[in-house]
Amino acid sequence: MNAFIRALLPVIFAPGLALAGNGSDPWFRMDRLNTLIFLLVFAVMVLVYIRLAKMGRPLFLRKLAGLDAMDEAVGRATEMGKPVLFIPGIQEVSEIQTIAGLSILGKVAAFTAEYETPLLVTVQYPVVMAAAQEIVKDSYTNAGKKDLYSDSMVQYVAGSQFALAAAVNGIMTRIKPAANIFMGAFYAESLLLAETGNLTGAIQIAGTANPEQLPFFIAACDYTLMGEELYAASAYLSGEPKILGSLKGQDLMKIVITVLMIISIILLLTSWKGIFILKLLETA
Amino acid sequence: MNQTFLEMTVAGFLILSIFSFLYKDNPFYRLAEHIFAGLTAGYYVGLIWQTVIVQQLYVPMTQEGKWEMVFPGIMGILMFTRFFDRLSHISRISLAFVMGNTAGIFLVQQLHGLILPQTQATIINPLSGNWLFGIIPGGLVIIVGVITTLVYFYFSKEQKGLFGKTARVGIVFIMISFGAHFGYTVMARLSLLIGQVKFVTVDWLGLFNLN
Amino acid sequence: MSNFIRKQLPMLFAFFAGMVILVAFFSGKKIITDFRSDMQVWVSIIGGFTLLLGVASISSVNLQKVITRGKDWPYKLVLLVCLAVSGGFGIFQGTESGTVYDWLFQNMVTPMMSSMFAMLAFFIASAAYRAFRARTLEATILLIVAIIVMLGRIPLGQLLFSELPVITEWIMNYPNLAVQRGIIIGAALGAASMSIRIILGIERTYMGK
Amino acid sequence: MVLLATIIPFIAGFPQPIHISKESRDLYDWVENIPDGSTILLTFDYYPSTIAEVEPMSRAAIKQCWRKNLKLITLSTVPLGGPNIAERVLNDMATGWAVEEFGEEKKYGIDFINLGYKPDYKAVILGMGDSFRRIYPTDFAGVSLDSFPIMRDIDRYEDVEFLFIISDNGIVDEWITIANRQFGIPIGSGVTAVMAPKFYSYLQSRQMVGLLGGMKGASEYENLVGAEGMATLFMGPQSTVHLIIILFILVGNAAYFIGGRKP
Repeated sequence: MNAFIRALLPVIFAPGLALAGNGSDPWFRMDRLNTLIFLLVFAVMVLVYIRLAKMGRPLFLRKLAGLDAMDEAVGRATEMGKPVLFIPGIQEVSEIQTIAGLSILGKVAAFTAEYETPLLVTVQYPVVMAAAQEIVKDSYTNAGKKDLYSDSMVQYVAGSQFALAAAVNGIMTRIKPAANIFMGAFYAESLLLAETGNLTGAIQIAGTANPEQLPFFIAACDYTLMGEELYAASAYLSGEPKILGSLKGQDLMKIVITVLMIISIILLLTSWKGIFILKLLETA
Repeated sequence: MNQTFLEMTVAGFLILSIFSFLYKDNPFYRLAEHIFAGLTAGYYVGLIWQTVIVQQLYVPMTQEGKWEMVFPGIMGILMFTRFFDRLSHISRISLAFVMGNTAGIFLVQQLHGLILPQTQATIINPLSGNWLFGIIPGGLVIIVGVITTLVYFYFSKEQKGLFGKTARVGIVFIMISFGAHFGYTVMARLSLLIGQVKFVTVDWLGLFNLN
Repeated sequence: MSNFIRKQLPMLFAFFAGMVILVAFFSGKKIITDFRSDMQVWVSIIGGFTLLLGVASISSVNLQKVITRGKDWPYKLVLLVCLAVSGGFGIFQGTESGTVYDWLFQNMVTPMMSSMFAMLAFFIASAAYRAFRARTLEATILLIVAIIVMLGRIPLGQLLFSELPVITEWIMNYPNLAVQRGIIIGAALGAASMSIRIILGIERTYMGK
Repeated sequence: MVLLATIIPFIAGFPQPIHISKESRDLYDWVENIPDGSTILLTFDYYPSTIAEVEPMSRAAIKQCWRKNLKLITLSTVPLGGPNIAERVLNDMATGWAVEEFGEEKKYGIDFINLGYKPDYKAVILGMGDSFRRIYPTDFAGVSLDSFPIMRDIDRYEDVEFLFIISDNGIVDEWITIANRQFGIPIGSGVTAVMAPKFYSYLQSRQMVGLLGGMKGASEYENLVGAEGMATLFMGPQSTVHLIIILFILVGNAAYFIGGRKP
């Protein structure tokens, strides 16, 4: 099916290219040619990397500081004999940040299973709860500690944004977790959660792609995964080909853009050819 | 806005009920929360009924004879099959249609509307722009800032050596920007509080007069 | 057959819709752009029904709680009554100014929603005292810049040091701009690769498993 | 303490020098240079939660536009409240302020119109590029657009001079990447302080002509328009509460470092 769709691509674009003309009602807008080339180059990069990842080619991603910190945090929780609290954001499971948060949960659960440390996950939606239970159960089974798992590790905290914040704050002050891990889509409640966690003396690790919440997490948590780092962390941990491949494709495109910027600036300063590159990037 | 005292009392009572959450979760807050959720859902019902079902479906069909609008209507109704396990896969057709449309718009938006113009705008003379205290050129700051930020978010290489140092510069830039964001956000949050406090004390209770 | 309806048919719809947008964008031929604009009306209509999905699920969850006399059922009943009143007047009386629907919105929904977000001011104040710590070099830079920007944006800061607004403006227009641009480009690449995956049917997470 | 700091400046009043930033002035100047009597689009893309911050911008924008006799086509891309906020603000300004200023009311359908809301903002913004009427067959109250003089000869972005966005969310991105990039309409915007930092990037790339950031931006704009409103009034409390928060951060950190960095 995929191969079929991909084979169709050139067929769809070819008539447009062939009949390209000018005037007010053109078959192909030449002034948008740069976007088309850019689109095709980028699509090829992403698709090739996804293919490579599917074929099992090892693709390197650097390890993020926040991921090491998770191991440490679970270690400390074990020493103190206190639980680890995990929140995969407050969005539905269709949000990609939630998906990223859940794949990180898998790794955290593997750690807690290994060290035999209690784990508590709180979520806002029933569907997320089901998914989280599945993931935690898998991790415990893989670690050979299936008997330590129970469904009550994942709790559904009903209601709205602020109701969730109030409930989680109550849990934090009651059980005083040794580590709080927030990974996913957070909004205004980020501040409330991070502040209370700080007060109970937990190690706090946060990650979100919502830039307006990042300053609060950085100021109130010990480690923070910022923006794209959240996705990179999930690709690193889950190793799913389509996510890993896309990330590598994006990385390659970043190099292309950076190099293009540097060369153009040098050209702009040294000769008239720089102007030409600026023209090439002009969009209409 | 000329609200009557009765209207303001309703609003004021609800505001105080919500604020009572600051003390702790209590029945007033819970009542207000449920009223809010109910009215909001009802708002959507009224809005969609008028703006979509009447204005986009009923009127074009009956007054302009655009009977083909029956199709999007059916596709919309098909979305509700997701509540029935055995039929839920039918809702995927409408969902996929919307997602495909959104993805197409999104793709064009990102490449044509953001990446190309933003890249183009970074290709500038490093000595241009305002200079801070006459020593730090703005243009150079933009170029270095954009490139080091891109380097920081590059995941295919360990942050060591020259590459690592560039990424360190990137993180300094990122923190400056987030600091600025922090300062801005504080103002945003306070604005809303000031608005509410003004409503309760000045407009509703008339505790003191402005001017 | 059932696999076709379950998987491939939705994928074909997604592919078709995405391709119409792309072709119309690159072509600009009037027949194609007209088709695109008709398609947008369709999508807008379907989008309206999607909003109602949320209402339907809220109603059914709460209705069940009320019927079974579950926990907090009187609250849920209040919720349902409010929903019926607001929705009912919206349907039968209209939504423009002067209607009951508009009154409920202006005097009840607006103050409550504003208040929920206004509470955040108090939390920022308490977090400022208890949680925002210069625990790392990064956090230190962040807090220093935050304080400069906060001072630079209030009239009082200008009285203290007249250059503060100028410095704040420079921070926003140069270092901040640079970082935001880096983030925009990175996020745009991420969103673009996601869109490519959806159009080509590689990404199907949104359909559920 | 926060509450007191909010209330006292209301009573006492506060000295208020206002530094006007370049991005606010650019927006004001751009609108000033639009030919008198033209038609522009004005959006109410915000939820009720942020009216304290952005409604002053809408009001100041309407004042500036009507003084230049610009005709306003308003719409909203947010479902919860946008169209009803637009109704309230427009009616209030048309029957209140306009009478004080011009001695007569501004008329619905001639000087302004409220198109209301349609779902799926991406589809709406793109669809309007081809035809306003296909997306919006009627105004918010359900009356056909062709019956209003203001909509005569207007059906695409090309037919209006300017797009003034007042927003509290990321929809500004869509307006910029679709309406501005693909259809070439100039855009200026007023946004909440939470969103503003991101949009500086669009100013330098000339995708946006000017920007009002949060209550500070709103007060600057009110100052430029010469109509002091809520935003200017609210800057007094802003000063005191900001000082308290800065003080809290400093004291909190001092305690943290003296106390041997233990939380």
